Order: sequence, then C-alpha cells, then structure tokens
Amino acid sequence: MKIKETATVLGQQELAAGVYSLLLQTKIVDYAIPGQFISIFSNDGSKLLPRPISICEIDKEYGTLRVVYRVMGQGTEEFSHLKKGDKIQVMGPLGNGFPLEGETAIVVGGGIGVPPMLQLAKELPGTVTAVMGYRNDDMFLTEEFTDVAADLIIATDDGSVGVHGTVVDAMKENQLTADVIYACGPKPMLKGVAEYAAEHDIKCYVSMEERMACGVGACLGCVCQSTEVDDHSHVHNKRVCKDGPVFLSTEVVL
Amino acid sequence: MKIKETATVLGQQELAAGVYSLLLQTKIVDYAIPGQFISIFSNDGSKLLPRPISICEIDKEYGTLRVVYRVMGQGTEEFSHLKKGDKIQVMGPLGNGFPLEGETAIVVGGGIGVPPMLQLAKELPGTVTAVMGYRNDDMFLTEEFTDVAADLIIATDDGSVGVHGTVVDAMKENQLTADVIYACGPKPMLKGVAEYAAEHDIKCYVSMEERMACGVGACLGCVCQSTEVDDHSHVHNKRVCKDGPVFLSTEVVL
Amino acid sequence: MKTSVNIAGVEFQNPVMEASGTFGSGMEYSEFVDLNKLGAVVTKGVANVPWPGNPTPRIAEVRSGMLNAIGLQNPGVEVFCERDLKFLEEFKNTKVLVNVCGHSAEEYIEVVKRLADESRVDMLEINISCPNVKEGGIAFGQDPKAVEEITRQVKAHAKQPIVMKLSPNVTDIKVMAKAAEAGGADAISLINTLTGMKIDVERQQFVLANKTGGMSGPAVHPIAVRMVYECSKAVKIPIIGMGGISTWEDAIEMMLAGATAVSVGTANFYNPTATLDILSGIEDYMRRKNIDDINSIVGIV
Amino acid sequence: MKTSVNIAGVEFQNPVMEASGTFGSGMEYSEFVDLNKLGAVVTKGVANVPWPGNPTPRIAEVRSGMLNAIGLQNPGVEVFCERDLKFLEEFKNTKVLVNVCGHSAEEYIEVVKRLADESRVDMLEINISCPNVKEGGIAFGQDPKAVEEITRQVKAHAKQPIVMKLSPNVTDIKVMAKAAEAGGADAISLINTLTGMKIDVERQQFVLANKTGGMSGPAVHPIAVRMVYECSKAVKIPIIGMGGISTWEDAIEMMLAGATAVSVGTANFYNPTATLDILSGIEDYMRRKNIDDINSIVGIV
Ligand SMILES: Cc1cc2nc3c(=O)[nH]c(=O)nc-3n(C[C@H](O)[C@H](O)[C@H](O)COP(=O)(O)OP(=O)(O)OC[C@H]3O[C@@H](n4cnc5c(N)ncnc54)[C@H](O)[C@@H]3O)c2cc1C
Ligand SMILES: Cc1cc2nc3c(=O)[nH]c(=O)nc-3n(C[C@H](O)[C@H](O)[C@H](O)COP(=O)(O)OP(=O)(O)OC[C@H]3O[C@@H](n4cnc5c(N)ncnc54)[C@H](O)[C@@H]3O)c2cc1C
Ligand SMILES: Cc1cc2nc3c(=O)[nH]c(=O)nc-3n(C[C@H](O)[C@H](O)[C@H](O)COP(=O)(O)O)c2cc1C
Ligand SMILES: Cc1cc2nc3c(=O)[nH]c(=O)nc-3n(C[C@H](O)[C@H](O)[C@H](O)COP(=O)(O)O)c2cc1C
Ligand code: FES
Ligand code: FES
Repeated sequence: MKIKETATVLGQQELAAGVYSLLLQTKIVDYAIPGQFISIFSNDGSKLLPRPISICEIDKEYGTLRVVYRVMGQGTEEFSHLKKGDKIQVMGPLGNGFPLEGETAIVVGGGIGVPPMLQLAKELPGTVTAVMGYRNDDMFLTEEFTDVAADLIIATDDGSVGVHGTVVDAMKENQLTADVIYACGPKPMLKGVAEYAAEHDIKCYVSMEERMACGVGACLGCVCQSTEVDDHSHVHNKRVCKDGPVFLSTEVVL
Repeated sequence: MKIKETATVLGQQELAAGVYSLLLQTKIVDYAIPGQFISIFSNDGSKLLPRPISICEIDKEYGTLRVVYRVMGQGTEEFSHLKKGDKIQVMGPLGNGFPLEGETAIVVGGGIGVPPMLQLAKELPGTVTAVMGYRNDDMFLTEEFTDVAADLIIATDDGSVGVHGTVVDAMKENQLTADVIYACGPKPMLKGVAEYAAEHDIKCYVSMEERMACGVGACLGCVCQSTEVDDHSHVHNKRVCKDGPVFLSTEVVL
Repeated sequence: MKTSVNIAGVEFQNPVMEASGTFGSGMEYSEFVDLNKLGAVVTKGVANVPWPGNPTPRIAEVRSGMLNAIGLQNPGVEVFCERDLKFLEEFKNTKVLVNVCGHSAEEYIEVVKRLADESRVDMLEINISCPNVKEGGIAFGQDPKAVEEITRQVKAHAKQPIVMKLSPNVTDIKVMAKAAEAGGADAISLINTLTGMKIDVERQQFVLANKTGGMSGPAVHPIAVRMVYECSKAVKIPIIGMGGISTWEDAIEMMLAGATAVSVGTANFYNPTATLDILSGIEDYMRRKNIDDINSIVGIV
Repeated sequence: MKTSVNIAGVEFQNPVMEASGTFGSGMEYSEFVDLNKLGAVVTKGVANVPWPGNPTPRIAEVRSGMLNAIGLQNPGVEVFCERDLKFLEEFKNTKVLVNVCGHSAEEYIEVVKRLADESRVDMLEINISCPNVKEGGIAFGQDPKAVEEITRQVKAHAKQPIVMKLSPNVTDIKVMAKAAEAGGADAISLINTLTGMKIDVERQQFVLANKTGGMSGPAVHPIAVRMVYECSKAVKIPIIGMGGISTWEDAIEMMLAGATAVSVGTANFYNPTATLDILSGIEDYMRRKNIDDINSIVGIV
C-alpha cells in the first residue's frame, strides 16, 4: 500500500556537518519495512521530481518515520530548513525492502548508506554485527548502532576513528563472517562487499541507487543492469524503485 | 534610488474578503512617494515575474511600508499566507508617483484602486475630498480615509452603502469640483473620471495598470498608448512602470 | 453534463488520458488511480521485440520539467499482449491506446499486425517522434514525406484507428500534421518531448548517459498549446493534446486551443492522482461555466 | 586568472553580457549594475525608423519562464545613435553590441550602414529570429537559404563584425548555423525565444494581444544548451550562448557546451544584478577548479 500525502515535520536535527535527521508524522509508517524508501517532494514549483530517501527508523506506535540525509543539492538544501510544524509532500513506502534472514548477519553502511541499516539492525532476527564507514570522526548514528547491534565496527577514510580505510578493509581485518550480509553505500563499496561475500560464500543483499522520476516502477527511468534477463522487463534491466532497491548481489551488475 | 532586497514581514491582516494589508520592513520606504509601487516576487522558483503593488502607506520613521492587495491569482494567493517574520523579495520604489498639487483635490479610488489614494490623501497640501467605490458593504480603508480626508464619499455597486453606482455617479450626484483630481481603478472608471474632469475643466491624474516584466522601463512590456508621440519611445507608447503609472488623463488613451 | 468525446469512432467517457511512457500500462499507478475512471490508458511504446533502452542515468531534473532518455525500453509486443493487455481486461470503461515504436516501417507494421486482433486495443498511437533512439523515432517525425509515407503504410495494416504522434522539434508543426492527415491518420497527438541537454558543471560531463534527453513537464506547456492551436487550424482530424499538463487549467487551455482530448504525462510523477484531479477540475469548470458538453469548448479560442 | 574572451577580434573583459531586449541600452539597469563591469551591453533591437511594436498585453508569465510579444518597439536608429550610444560613451570598459532588426534585407542594411561609423559600436547582432513580428524576423531565420543570403548582404555593408542571432524554432539548428557561417558571419548567437501561447481559461481568450509570444527564462535553458552544443560541433565561428541563464551554473553549462560568451536575459527581470552575480560565480568557480583561463573550458564537455 503506497500513499502520497502531506506529512508534518515533528523535528529536525543536524547530526554531523550537512547530515540531517528529519522526523515526520505520516501514515506511510503503517506500511513501511526496513530497506524501503520514501520520495520527498520540494515545495518549490520549479523542482518537480522526487528526492528518494531511505527510511532510517520506523515507529509504528507514534506513527513517526525518521529519515537521515546529506545535503547534496538544492532539494536536500531546502529540506534542511524544515522546522517543526512545517508541511512536506511525501510518497511511500517505496521499493521492496530487506528480507529479514540469518542467525547471524553483518549490516554494512557507507556514508549516507548508514541510515537504512538502523531499522534493519533493529528488526533482524539474529545476531547483528554492524560495520559503518565514515569520512572522518564527524560520524552519525553510532550511538544508535551501539544499542541495537551486538558489535559495532567503524572504519574511517582518514583513520581518525576505528579502522583506517573502507568498510571492506574493516571486514577483512576482523575476518567477519555470518549467514548473510546487507549493504548500502556507494557502488564501489557495494562491489567490494559483494566480492568479500562471494569469497567467503556468504549470501549478500545490496541496496542500489539511481535517478528516479515516478518511484513506482512505471517510467523505467531508474533501472540497473541485471545479470540475467529480468522477468518483468524481459531485458537485462531491473527497476531500482520497484524491483529494488534491494537486490541479491549476484542479480545485478555492480 | 531603486532597491531590490529581502523585506521582512511585520504583519498581515485580512481587511475584507480576499483583501489583505501587508506591513513590510524595507529600505524602499526611504525613497518612496505616494503613487509609486513596488514589485513583490514569489518565493516559488517557477513564478518569476514581479507582482506590481501600489504603496498604500509610507512610514519613514519606523521604516515600514504598507501595501493592500486583492487575491487574484497564484502570486497574491501565496502572499496572503505570509506571516510575521517571513521574508519576501521586493523591488522599488518604482514609477513616478503623484505630483502633489492644488488647494482642493478629489482623490478617487475604485476597488483595489483605493489603497494608493491613502498616502496621497495624507500628503496632499490642500483640502481633500475622497471618493471611494466598492462592490458592496465589504469595504476596506474607510476609517483611514475618514481620518485624512475632509470629506469621504462612498459608492457601492449594489447600493448597500452610500451612492448606488460608480464613483463617477457619486461625483455627479455631489457635483464635486476641485483644482485637481487623482484617480486609480479599473480602466472604464478612469475613463469616466477623465470625462468628468474634462467636462468640468479639472486637471486630472490617472494611475494606469499593465502586465510587467522588468518594472524599471527596460523591456517595453508595459506600455500604454499615448495621445502624442512620446519623448522616450518616439512612438505613441508610454511605459507604465517608468513614465507612469501616473499620467495626465489627456496624455494617454483610456 | 456530457464529458465524453469521440475520436475516429472511438467513444471516450472523458477526455483525460495519461501520456505514453509515464504510466507503464497502468499497473503501477492502479494503486493510486481507478483506471476505470480514465478516458483512456495509453501504454508505453511497444516494439516487435524487447528493447533494452539506453544506459543510465536516464533522468535529469530541469526547472519546471525533466529530461528523459529511456530509449523506449519495452518487453516486446508478445509479452505486452499476454501480460499488459490481459491486465487491462478488467477496466472495461476505459479505452486502451497502444503506443507503437519501431526502427523501420517494417517494425511498426509487425507490431500493428500483431495487435490487429487484440480486442482490448481500441486505438494505436504511432510514435514517430521519440528523440531518444538513434534510428526510427524522431527521424521519421521531422520529415513530412516520411511522416506521410509511414502513416500510409501503417494505416494499410492497422485494424484499429491510428493516431500519429508528432515531434515538436520541427520548424513548422502544421506541415507535419498535414502530412499525417494526407497519409490517412485518423487523429494526431502532440507534443512528444523537446530535445534538451543538461551538463553537470562540477563533473563537466553530461548528466544523461545519452547526452541529450526529451524535455517534458510544465516548462513545455506554452509550446505545446501553440502547436496544438496551429495544428487545429491546419487539419480536420481530431487532436490529442499533451505537453506539461499538470492542472485542470492546463487541460482546459489545451482544449480551448483545439484538442479534443488531453494526455497527462510528467505530472503523474509528482502527483499520482493528477489525471483524476484534472478530470474533476474539468467537471467543476463545466458546472461553473454552464458548459453542457465538453466538446463545445474545443478550439473556440 | 584570465576571464577575457575574444570574438571576431573584439576583446571582451569577461564573457557575461545581457541579452538584447531585456536591458534597454543599459540606462534603466545602470541603477543596479555598474555597466563598466559587463563583458558587453547588447542593445534592444534597432530598426531604420521608429517601430510601435504590438498591442498590449505584451507579457505573460509561464512556469519558470515568460512569454513576450513586444514586437520590437524601438525609437529608430537615428534617435538610438544620438541618445543611447551617447549614453554608452561613459562605459569604456564594456563593449557594445547593437541588435539590428528589419522587415527586409534593405532595412537591415540601412541600419547597418548608419551604424558603420559609430565608434561606440563594437559589434552588430543581426536579429533574424524574432517570432513577434509579421514580416522579417523569424521568417528569415527558419530558412537556411534566407539565412545565408541575408548574412551575406549584411556582411557586405557592415564595418563591425556581425553576429547572426538564430531562432530555436527550427528542425535542425546546425543547418542554420552553417548557413550563417557560409554567408560570412563572424559569430552566431542563440537562442532567441521559442514560440509559445497562453490562454486565459476564464475569459477563454489569448493572454497576449498578439496570440503567440516568445518564450524565455529558465524553462528554455535545456533546449538552449542542446542547441549551443550542436552548433559548436557544426561550425568554427564562435558562439554567444543564451536562453534561460539565471545562475553561474547555467552560464558555465553553456560555456562547457561550446559558448565563448553568454547573454543573460529574463533573469534581469527578477534579479537586476543577475549579470554581476553570474560573473562573480564564474570567478569563484575558476578559483575553486584552478581554471587559469576561462577559454579553456569552452566546449570541453
Ligand atoms: C533508493 C534511494 C535511497 C536513498 N536514500 C538516501 C538517504 O537515506 N539519505 C541520503 O542522504 N540520500 C539518499 N539517497 C540519495 C538522495 O536521493 C539524493 O542525494 C538526493 O535526491 C539529492 O537531491 P538534491 O535535490 O539535494 O540534489 P540535486 O543534485 O539538486 O538533485 C537533482 C535531481 O537528481 C536526483 N538525484 C541527485 N542525486 C541523486 C542520487 N544520489 N540518487 C538518486 N537521485 C539523485 C534528485 O532526486 C533530483 O531529482 C537515496 C537515493 C536512492 C535512489
Ligand atoms: C502599477 C500597478 C499597481 C498595482 N497595485 C495594486 C494594488 O495596490 N493592489 C492590488 O491588489 N493590485 C494591484 N495591482 C494589480 C496586481 O499587480 C495584480 O493583481 C497581481 O499582479 C496579480 O498577481 P497574481 O499572481 O495573483 O495573479 P496571476 O494572474 O496569477 O498573475 C500572473 C501574472 O500576471 C500579472 N498580472 C495579473 N494581473 C495583473 C494586473 N492587473 N496588472 C498587472 N499585472 C498583472 C502578474 O503580475 C503575474 O506576472 C497593480 C498593478 C499595477 C500594474
Ligand atoms: C519518462 C517518459 C517516457 C516517455 N515514453 C514515451 C513513449 O514510450 N512513447 C511516446 O510516444 N512518448 C513517450 N513520452 C512522451 C510523453 O508521452 C509526452 O508526449 C511528453 O512527456 C509530454 O507530456 P508531459 O509534459 O505531460 O510529460 C515519454 C515521456 C516521459 C517523461
Ligand atoms: C522582453 C524581451 C524582449 C526581447 N527583445 C529582443 C530583441 O529586441 N532582439 C533580440 O534579438 N532578442 C530579443 N529578445 C530575446 C532575448 O535576447 C533572448 O534571446 C531570449 O530572451 C532568451 O534568453 P533568456 O531566456 O535569458 O531571456 C527579447 C526577450 C525578451 C524576454
Ligand atoms: S523511477 Fe520510474 S521506474 Fe523507477
Ligand atoms: S515592465 Fe519593463 S518597461 Fe515596464
């Protein structure tokens, strides 16, 4: 069940330089699962397309949804000024979300790929090791992961905290293994994680990104390449917004 | 001296159905005279052109400017939601303004042509008779005119208050005469007032309206027809935004 | 109050359709819109065989619009008939226009023939105006002789009425409309997208993998209205007007300019109920203005 | 850091000009902008005699843009020389491009001849693309033979370098660019406005007295970028790019696409300091990206 509606902003906070946490009151929460995303629309009539943002936390009791995003361009810049009580158009929940599997799981987030892992870590049935990568010590959501994961391993590009290097370096250094790996982050990172998973024979889910227009699977704007001919498209394309954003690492070309 | 700047909204009030009074803090006030106007810009990036709105009151001491406008389309609709503390782009003062003349003067306003007459009535050197036309008893600014004019005559289209008919009917009924007439309102009204003035041999200034783009005289979008070849254009056109909006009734084709 | 319109013998319950390529075959948006309330569902372009489309990024945002370079990805007419047309069986009140694409006259004809006996297909929209494919598409749509010829060939094989979809990337749209009419088109639809480009100034690279893309959305509406107006004076066949329609005012504007029906494209992306919102806006307008029959306002400006 | 650019031997201190018709001859905007800081002032179109232009309304707002149908109102070349050129005398750092309009080759030539000995005129921009006048204007700009011919005739009489201003209302802009080049143009400028229309749905009437108007503003920018890019691949003469430029990013985009200089039109109306804001944005970009010479980014995409 997808909804397009006007959500009310309950609050907003800057977590790290340019990274904001936005709490929304919206009925979307009733249908949302981890790994899904919402489209947020600008209030400016010249910016028409949605900004897809992953769901970071779902609170069904209070009917609130949390998203965490980085200011990248004009749309996210506009969102960063939203204050308590402001209204904003949202659509969701969109996409398939993560299947909840494994007695042991590694959740891997890189940069702005960290937020969707939080609700996932909360809901996973097994023991969770979280591996989070940041640019430097200006980190975000680490406290939350300490609370919900059995173990939290941090990697920073500049070495200021934890492992000096990428999340894949951290996984190698700690010789991590588990029944399943979930990853979200930039494509090179996903590729690295998928390779690690393949080497260690671990099932691996990756969350993909692409420019979107409809967000619901109608326009074919957001496809990624699939390794096999896709059931829906009948070509080597899968829709990130509808068939994804979560794919088995073996299904898609990274 | 013209300024384009971000003005701060000090307050807004609905004076009559769909008619709003907006109080702005802006440096434009330092240079403004009655009969001039300001361009107000939408905060929505898809609406680029200015909304020209006449200056209703000028308070140089407090640095505030009052405009009164009717909601007509999307731009004025947006302005009607402005609240204390909001920011809005403005440019001005624009246009020539009314020359202050006469020992006796009649100021005539029809509908949303009423507001610019208020500051004029305040500043005129002589005795002022105000003739204000409204659709019905949902009037605005009448108290203010009672304070500043020696006499206030009201005409309503439905006869609910004052003279049943137009401002021209009211002028005829009261056999008004003076050294000079100032008028602002819809074109048919201006035509009627100009004819009355001509019959009674009274000098008459009218404030004109036209769609604008630049507001400063550069684009030639807002011309009205002039009776003689114009000095600037060298054709029968005068720019409402720069050469006007105030013209002698004999200079322009009504 | 009559909202139904007739185009080439096909009766549409109302003049509001969505635009090809923005609505799939209706499945995805059926969560938001009761398809049975639309004048018609216009499908994404269908070719004789599956087409993979262009590399990504395929989408770019521009002011009051967007660029797309999907490149007519589609699963081919066979899958389309078995899956999409079957899905559309349930929505009997709504007409179905199938948008047809091809690299050559033969390919168009192959699709048209395959669709000939599909009862769910009420009309064919022949896309000779897609700017995002190298061969076919717009190449046909920019040359009046080619327009006339392809129209004639398709018409000869089509069992359903055909609508030729015109490109706005031309010097004189009237010439193209007349060519389609001369070739035997039952109607024309316009506008397809305007060719545009966006460059990322930081990366100093094209935003779209395809370099250029088709521009759509409110930004193109004034151009679309002008072209519909010009065509309505140039040809006698009916016009389906589109390009930037996102409100009922936009739709009425298009009808006043001469369109018998309208298609809503890009607006679906930011307002999934745009079609139905526009329809109810049209109905309110008719009530307010005492318009008994929507056909009475077509082209009266 | 070098911001100066050279077009046909004329050295501009920077690549930022305003667009013809949006800035008068600079007088009105000189309250907001130090004209001496601009690359050039491009004047409103000037004809041999005064032109009254079109009836009003001449202006309509559209989403992220506007329509205008001024119809080239101007006081004639004689008044222009005596008043406007004299005014521009003070601004020695800035070059002056005079935009020339006419109903026929003879009229263009008359203006060009009158301007030949005016030392304040650095370059002539020949407007063969105005959609708002019945004869001349766009009629020339949509036919490559006419473009070449009028270019040749004007060039034969011009003492200053000539820039041919092209219309975007064509099927293939490259053909027009090549025709201008073949006719001897020293440079081309594009785009002029796209023909559009707006209808008032309440009054069921055209918003503009002229029915159609020229569309400009951010809405047209992606089309302008595409056309500048196409032309830059088709001709060797330099290009002045315009159409919807309102930020420094828009200007850089245009230069990456192949424009040696840019003109800013509609943006002046809502941001009177748009030209200078864009110039400082370009300078910041050059510093941030270590670009020593602005010419090094022209057409590199
Ligand atoms: C499924 C999915 C989930 C995402 N989740 C998050 C998240 O949780 N937090 C977060 O900070 N970011 C997330 N992103 C990226 C986010 O969508 C972009 O950073 C954002 O759209 C940029 O918008 P803008 O207006 O600031 O940038 P601009 O560059 O001005 O945007 C212009 C256009 O490009 C699109 N766009 C730009 N960057 C991207 C991108 N990386 N992916 C998709 N579209 C893009 C915008 O949506 C818009 O239509 C996600 C992207 C996808 C596809
Ligand atoms: C010199 C001058 C002084 C004015 N003073 C006042 C005033 O004090 N109070 C008041 O209520 N109105 C005044 N108006 C009219 C006011 O400008 C329009 O009502 C307003 O621009 C409508 O904007 P909109 O966005 O609501 O309407 P829309 O119709 O959505 O506007 C679309 C475009 O048309 C223009 N436009 C629409 N109507 C007019 C109009 N009547 N005149 C000029 N441009 C128009 C808008 O500026 C905008 O660019 C004045 C007009 C002029 C020319
Ligand atoms: C993402 C996208 C895909 C499109 N695909 C097709 C298509 O397959 N066939 C076609 O004829 N037109 C296609 N179009 C063009 C639209 O049908 C329509 O003509 C155009 O977008 C203008 O309308 P709009 O501004 O309302 O979107 C597509 C447009 C978009 C935005
Ligand atoms: C009000 C107005 C008047 C114009 N007058 C002229 C003109 O006299 N000569 C000309 O060549 N172009 C004229 N143009 C076109 C502009 O110079 C420019 O090519 C076009 O507006 C696109 O740029 P923009 O989007 O930055 O405005 C005019 C444009 C506008 C908006
Ligand atoms: S964004 Fe339209 S299909 Fe994914
Ligand atoms: S609005 Fe530009 S000259 Fe008046």
